[in-house]
Amino acid sequence: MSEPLIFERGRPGRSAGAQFPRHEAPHEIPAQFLRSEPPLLPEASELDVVRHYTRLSQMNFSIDTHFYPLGSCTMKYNPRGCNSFAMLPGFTQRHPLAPESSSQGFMACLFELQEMLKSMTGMSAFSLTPMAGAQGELAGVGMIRAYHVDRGDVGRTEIIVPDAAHGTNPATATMCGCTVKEVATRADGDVDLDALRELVGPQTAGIMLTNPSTLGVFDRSIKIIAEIIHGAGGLLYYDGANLNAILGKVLPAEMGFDVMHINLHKTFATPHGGGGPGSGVVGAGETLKAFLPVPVVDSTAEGFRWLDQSDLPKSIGRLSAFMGNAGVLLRAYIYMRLLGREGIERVADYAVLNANYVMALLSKAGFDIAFPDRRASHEFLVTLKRQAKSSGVTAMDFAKALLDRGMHAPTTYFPLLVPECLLIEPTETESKETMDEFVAAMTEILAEATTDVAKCKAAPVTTPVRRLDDVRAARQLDVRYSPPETRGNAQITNVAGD
Amino acid sequence: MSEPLIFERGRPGRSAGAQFPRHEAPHEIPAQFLRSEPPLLPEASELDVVRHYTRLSQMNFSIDTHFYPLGSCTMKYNPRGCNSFAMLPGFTQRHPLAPESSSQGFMACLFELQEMLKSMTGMSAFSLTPMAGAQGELAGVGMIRAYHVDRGDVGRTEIIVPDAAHGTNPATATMCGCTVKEVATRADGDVDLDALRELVGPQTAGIMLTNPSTLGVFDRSIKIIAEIIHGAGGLLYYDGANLNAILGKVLPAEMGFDVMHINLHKTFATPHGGGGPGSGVVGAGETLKAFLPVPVVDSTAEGFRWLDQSDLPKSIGRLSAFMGNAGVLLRAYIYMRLLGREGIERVADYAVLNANYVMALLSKAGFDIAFPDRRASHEFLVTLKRQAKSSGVTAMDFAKALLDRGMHAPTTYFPLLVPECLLIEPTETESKETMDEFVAAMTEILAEATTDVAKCKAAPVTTPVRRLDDVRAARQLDVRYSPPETRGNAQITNVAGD
Amino acid sequence: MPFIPHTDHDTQLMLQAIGVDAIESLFDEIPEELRCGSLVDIPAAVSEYEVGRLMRRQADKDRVELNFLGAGAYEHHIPAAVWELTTRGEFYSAYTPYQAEASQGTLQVIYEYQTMMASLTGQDISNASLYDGASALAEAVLMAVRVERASKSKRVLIPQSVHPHYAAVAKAITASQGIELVQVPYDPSTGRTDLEALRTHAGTDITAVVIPQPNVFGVLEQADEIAAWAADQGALGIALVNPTSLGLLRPPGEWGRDGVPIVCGEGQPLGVPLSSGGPYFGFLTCREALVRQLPGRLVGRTLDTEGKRGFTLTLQAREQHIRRSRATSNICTNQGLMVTAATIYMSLLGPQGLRRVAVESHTKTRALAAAAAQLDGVEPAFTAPYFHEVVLRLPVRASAVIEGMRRQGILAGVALSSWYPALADCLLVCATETKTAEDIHTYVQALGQQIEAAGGAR
Amino acid sequence: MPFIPHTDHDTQLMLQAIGVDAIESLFDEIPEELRCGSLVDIPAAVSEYEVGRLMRRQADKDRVELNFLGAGAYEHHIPAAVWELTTRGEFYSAYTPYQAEASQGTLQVIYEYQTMMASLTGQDISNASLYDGASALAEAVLMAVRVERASKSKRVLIPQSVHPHYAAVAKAITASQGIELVQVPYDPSTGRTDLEALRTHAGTDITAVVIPQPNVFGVLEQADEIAAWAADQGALGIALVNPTSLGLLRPPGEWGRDGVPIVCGEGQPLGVPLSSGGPYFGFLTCREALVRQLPGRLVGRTLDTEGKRGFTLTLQAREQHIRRSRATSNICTNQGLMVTAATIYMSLLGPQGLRRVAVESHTKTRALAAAAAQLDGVEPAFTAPYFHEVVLRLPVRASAVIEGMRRQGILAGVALSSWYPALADCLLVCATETKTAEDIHTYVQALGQQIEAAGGAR
Ligand SMILES: Cc1ncc(COP(=O)(O)O)c(C=O)c1O
Ligand SMILES: Cc1ncc(COP(=O)(O)O)c(C=O)c1O
Repeated sequence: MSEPLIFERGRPGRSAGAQFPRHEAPHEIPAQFLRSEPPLLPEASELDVVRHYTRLSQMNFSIDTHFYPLGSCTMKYNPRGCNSFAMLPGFTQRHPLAPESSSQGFMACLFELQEMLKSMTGMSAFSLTPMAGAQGELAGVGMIRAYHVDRGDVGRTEIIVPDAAHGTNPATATMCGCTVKEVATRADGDVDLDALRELVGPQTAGIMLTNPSTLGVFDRSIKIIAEIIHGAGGLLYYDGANLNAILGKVLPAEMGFDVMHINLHKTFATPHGGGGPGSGVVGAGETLKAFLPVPVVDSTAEGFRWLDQSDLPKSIGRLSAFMGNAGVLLRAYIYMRLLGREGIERVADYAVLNANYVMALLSKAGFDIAFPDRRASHEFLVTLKRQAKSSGVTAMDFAKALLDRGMHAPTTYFPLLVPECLLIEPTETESKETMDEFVAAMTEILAEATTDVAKCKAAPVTTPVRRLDDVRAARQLDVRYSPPETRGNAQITNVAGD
Repeated sequence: MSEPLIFERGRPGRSAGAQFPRHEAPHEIPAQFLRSEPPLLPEASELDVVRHYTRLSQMNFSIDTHFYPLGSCTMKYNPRGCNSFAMLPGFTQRHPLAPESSSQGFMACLFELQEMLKSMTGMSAFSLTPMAGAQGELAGVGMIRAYHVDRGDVGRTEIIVPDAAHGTNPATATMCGCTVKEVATRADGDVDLDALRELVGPQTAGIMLTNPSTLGVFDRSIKIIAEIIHGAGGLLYYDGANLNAILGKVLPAEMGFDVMHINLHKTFATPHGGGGPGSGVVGAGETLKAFLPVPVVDSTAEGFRWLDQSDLPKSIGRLSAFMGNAGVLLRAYIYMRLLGREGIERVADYAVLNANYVMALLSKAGFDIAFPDRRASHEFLVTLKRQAKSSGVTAMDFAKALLDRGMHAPTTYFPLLVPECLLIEPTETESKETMDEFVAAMTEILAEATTDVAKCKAAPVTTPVRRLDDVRAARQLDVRYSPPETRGNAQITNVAGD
Repeated sequence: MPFIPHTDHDTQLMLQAIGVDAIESLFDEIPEELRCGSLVDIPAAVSEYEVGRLMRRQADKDRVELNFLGAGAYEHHIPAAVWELTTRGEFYSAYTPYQAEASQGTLQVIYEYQTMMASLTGQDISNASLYDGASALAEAVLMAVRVERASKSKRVLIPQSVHPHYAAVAKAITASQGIELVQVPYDPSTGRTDLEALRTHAGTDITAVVIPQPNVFGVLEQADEIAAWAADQGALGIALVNPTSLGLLRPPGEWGRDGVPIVCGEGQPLGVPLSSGGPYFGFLTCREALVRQLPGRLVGRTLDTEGKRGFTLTLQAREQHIRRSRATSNICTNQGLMVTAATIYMSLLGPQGLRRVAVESHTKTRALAAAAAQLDGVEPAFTAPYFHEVVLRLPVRASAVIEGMRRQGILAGVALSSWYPALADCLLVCATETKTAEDIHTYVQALGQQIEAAGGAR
Repeated sequence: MPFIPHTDHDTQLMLQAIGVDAIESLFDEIPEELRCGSLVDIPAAVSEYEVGRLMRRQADKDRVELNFLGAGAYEHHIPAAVWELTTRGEFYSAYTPYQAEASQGTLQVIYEYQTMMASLTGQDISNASLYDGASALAEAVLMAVRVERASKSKRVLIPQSVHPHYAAVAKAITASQGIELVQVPYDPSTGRTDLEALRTHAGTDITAVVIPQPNVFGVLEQADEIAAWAADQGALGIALVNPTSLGLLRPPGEWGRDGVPIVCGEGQPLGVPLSSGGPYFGFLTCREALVRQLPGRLVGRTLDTEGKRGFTLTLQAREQHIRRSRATSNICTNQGLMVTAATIYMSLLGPQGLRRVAVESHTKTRALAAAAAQLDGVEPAFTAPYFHEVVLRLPVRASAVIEGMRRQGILAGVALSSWYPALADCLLVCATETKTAEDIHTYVQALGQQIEAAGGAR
């Protein structure tokens, strides 16, 4: 299965004639503003385009076609109803600057979403604008900094991050002009409290944590961590990427967090779309709520209205041109209404049940669990260090071998802390049979790793391409197509990758 | 690639809980009416269902994924816009018995459709109710019979049908209580006029013809045929399945036809949907229009209204519970508006160009064209009699070998008249490149038919299954799943197929 | 050129390859005098944007708030997944699965569908669909006549309580084959088929008896009694059923002593939108012994050359493309895509969901009837139990309230006068699981107002 | 249980396998005192049917007939195929293409997208998207500062004619890194950036200059002059452009003498619905030499072990998951699905279609401006040429007509008072190719009526 580029399908002069104005009136834009050459866009018929992208789509794994136990990503089923209703014409056609008087339907949904988010986190207020987890982090750390500055405490520029943290945490701290201090993890998976105590001081702005952590365990000392940070004058940021494991069990505010984001595209089933969009709504407790980004929705006697910088003067400001990823917010809102209180309380139960079930079976099958004495949260880590050493079959080989068995691979090599690891997250929407099939596949590969190393290394063979040459991709950088006639100079080569 | 049955995926007690009422009130239907055992329906989660049917869909060839040169079927591109707009809530939610006062939007579309159909056929009136070509034929032949009976000419019960006709033609004649008389085809593909003259008489109700015929040629003596039939007191039925070849070139009424159907799912690009639905709208000239099936839409000063049996007392009556395949009619209407006059006039040009192009190339490549001295219509016939004889490679083998090359097979073994035939219809929406690829594939198979017969016979190998055992399917009839525990007696076996 | 990919250059190359100068030459076999001019009466092309706007305007004209119409087409919740999956290009734009290896998706869907329909109706075999419920009834009658060759009369009893449109279609389609459809009246007090009247046909060589359940009034017929009587007469029973109801009601395969051997009906309630009447799909199921007379396509499970399970069309010798004038029917194109939708719908609902929909539709209609009966002069017209439709007798002509209620955004129901002159004051109303208590309240209030406006008591 | 497939039996078997009695035990590592009670403030579950009805009600509240709002979000025709394809499950429910072999569909789409955006903007390299246009501007500023390490000031000139929301976002995101955004005023008569004012910054160590084209008023800036001046100053030019306009207008890669090396903007006009402001997508393209400082994902073409062409994420060492605190940005999840839509949109429109959309949007807005200028006291506020938005000066406060026109079903435009107090009588209006002559007539009529109602002349 392979498919030419859409540029290779087209022909000069061909077009999808029903899709643009049939006539072109003379325009009056002065010549100096005009482009001399048309852009390199495909010249294709509508059928060319439909067939091409339909075929490309079939080259993907996705939740709708495959089990997708990608740790830290919470690839749960994305209900179709959420999409249909979020794409009702009244929503898709609403202009972001439409007056409040013709926005009450949309604003009602957002307001209720804010309220539900408060209930399930214990936070005092939410702003829905951040467009992904990382932007939620940017908002949160920005708020922490603004808070300190607002109090005149300008020297607090250090953000503490566990060594197992997701890359967005340290990257965010840097973007906020902070210095990153890494805190170590103990052998049992919890934060090293002694190390933490040594890191804190008057320079500490705060800490970024996810709990359960990226190691798939719940940090039992969270209350002590909060005391240490708060005691040092810092604040706690909760990276809500792993909320699925504790939804309805623990409120982040109760653990001592002052500000947090939630990845709606994880916990609340909005689609990942091959990379995005997401939503990283940010919530804050009493200390920080004045600093939340704008706009937020308020409910008044006259209806819903937007609160902007003039209403919230301490706000860190605006993070998106309009209202964040509004359509994602609607999908999450619909999902929450479908789940309801009962359903939301059930999420963690079954997400955690599934993870512990797979962990138990894999353990029995002879896999090394990274934290064998701990409960799995909604995910858990397997380490293939032993296999890599004995037979040379790595976590990457396991990942590729799973593709040949019709299952997406777990997250590989993250967190960096655990060598040759697979981070496995089944999510609550997968059935026992599917997990049993996964365990069977893993077991089969484990056997193959001793009997047929070459086969493991050759995988995948059933996918549209075999293993790709990443080094070549970086070294002979080719990031856009050039038509044959121009290829000589336009093709980019030899930008050394790194 | 294979997928279990949905029944094998489910588990007792599992359900897609968001999809039905959450509660069930006590009902008051007496016990004697109630079923004692639940029906065998899947018990599956929503994700199970979505994943299952998404995966099944990927096992199909379709226009959206493959070139589909299936003769007589006119597998042209089905524009997505036609689907989106036909599925606007105002249309999908309209109840068929809604009063005329809340149906003016829908009725306006149907009325305009009737008018456009009249323009492009020369017929005096159209009824849109027939739900496929075959039902259009039923309507038309029924009208012919009703006309004769209405005149008191009750002995006209013979319908003449060419030997190359589509199976629905003779089958329809029988359903209308008529006897079928086959008329022979001459070597040049046109109807044998002498044979025809011998068939007609006072018993002749009429003739059913498609022109261009199913042999892919335009019958040049159509005017003479009309004279012969009309002269004998019969009427002419036009099977519009091949309208694509003459749209905007010849009006069926001008050829002498008294009544006709159009397969909107062919000429007007409504989707075939894996077998249907279609639409076989039926049009009639002055002689027969009073007999058209009801309802039809009329335009009056007060708006559009339905004409029913009371308005059209000679009507053959009602052929569907409501208004035929209304949604198909909307799609065809939208398509016609998109094409417009210019576009409709262009259809035949390019459909015929494509067919003649492929015919010319295949002829050069060494294939035997069934009617080499004739122009192709929108389709043409290749005969592989020579190959079948010399190497044993049949039309069926060619068909399967094409599947392995990522193209759907042409129609095979139809018309029955031409041995080992492939009926090839590219349609106007396919590009030169695609047809060149098809010719290359055919040429490759032709070579393989001499060098590697075994490979030809083994094809297809890239499809989800290899060639299937049709005899077993008929002999050990298995047309429904039985769960393992009941399999013993419920499975049906040994109904001899035929 | 919308939808035509040819560049001028392509066209030139192609003409060269063919060896002609112009496209026009390709039509040179058509006699000159037959050639028509430009289709001037057809409007000029519009873009997708323009046609979209036009269609939106037309569609918006026909929107109503609340629909209480049933009478053969029912508003049920359709899960969003149903049509998002059904309109995937691979289902939507595929042809009939004649090339089995390239059509396993569609074929397996149909096999699953056949399984579900057979079980729902209590039969052995389901075909792959017919056009709609009414034409399915016609085909069932034709099938019964073929099966019951011993009966020379070709007389088929059809209760007056069968949907009049269905009876009309059955007549239009079967009439020219010399089949006589004989009506059996309903009992004006119960709304059921009058068994006394039925029994007057005893011993008169009846070929088949149609048994609607529920009937057009929503009323539950004495299906067991009718089925048993038909069997006694040596007549084939043909059940005409609502598939939603079979989530709750006893399937025709279990009616009477031995069950009814042919079942047909309208598949629309199973996930197909109202859509002005179509495309819907007709279903037809039967006993194993009757399969040779079954019209329409059938999918069977078999093995491929490597012994792997696969699906293919089977027993095609019944069909027009093989048997031609001696086929079981002329049907070719059927309603495949609707079957795909219905299969996905039934998979999502499952036995529990379908039952819930049936029960809730029933209880909502009962609630409506009860509330309406509080209005002066309004009462149920019939006494027998009903499924999810009820006939209300009003103190005014039923047609008098329809337009007023429509202006209030409510489709009130079907005024039965045009079908049953004796029921001129009767309204056929349907509430399904989609109606809330508030909707029912809105309905009854509006009904009261319109009765008053029409001169009836409040 | 909606979306959870576990039967009681499954759960029991699973608990057994784990070796615990109850699900609750799996949470036994969580300190008891942290456990919360039931989430009583969250409403009970509703079915898909119920939520659908609710959402339809909410969505219907916000429908309007005619929308003449632009200001960063534009209503264009979106071919039906775009979203029918984009929402196919395989695109919609896939994750970031880290497993390249299982993600060739998404990867090839992005590669095609990169090609189109690079060509449209006249650059060498496009990333795979950022969140939206405003945050793309912020990232472009950060990128410029990283590239231009020689410039110590971290001062970036940003015209006042940049969309105020964009300026606000750039400020919020870049402020804590010590970057100073210095505003450059616009010429109140032309509506363009005041070149005199710009030149006052000459020789002051400017790191970069933002050049909007068209600017927030729809006006075409003297992009060549600004680009050339920036280059003279050794400052990086950052173009902020509307992608539709680039179907017609000269790409930033050709501005000034050597072109501008960084281009960013909002991708929404390329097939993404208005949707209340998101999800949209930001694009960012640059010259080859700058690729190491480019934030966001990048897809490269390479070969597989058998020498077959394939696609994979590349130069990931720029990104947070590899470089962590030293990454070019913290962005991880981007706007992939919107890029899919945009790629399909651009494929359907092609160079000819995109140009037509640009030209027609321009001429429609001109027609509106001309018709509006027939009203007493209404005139274009600026003299410079514009693309597809125009600022109209009214004889009344602009905000005074908005609500009245809304009640007539028209979104009239943006009253500029809250962004530019000096422009209190100015309305920013946009007509795209979606507006007909009749729509424009309707608009101008309504505007006249509302001006009159607000006390202005007619
Ligand atoms: C633990 C953790 N934190 C943060 C993020 C960043 O979220 P996003 O990708 O939405 O920016 C992720 C996402 O992968 C994550 O897994
Ligand atoms: C020549 C011809 N006539 C009639 C028909 C019957 O049309 P339908 O399948 O719509 O009933 C067909 C369809 O295949 C056909 O090709």
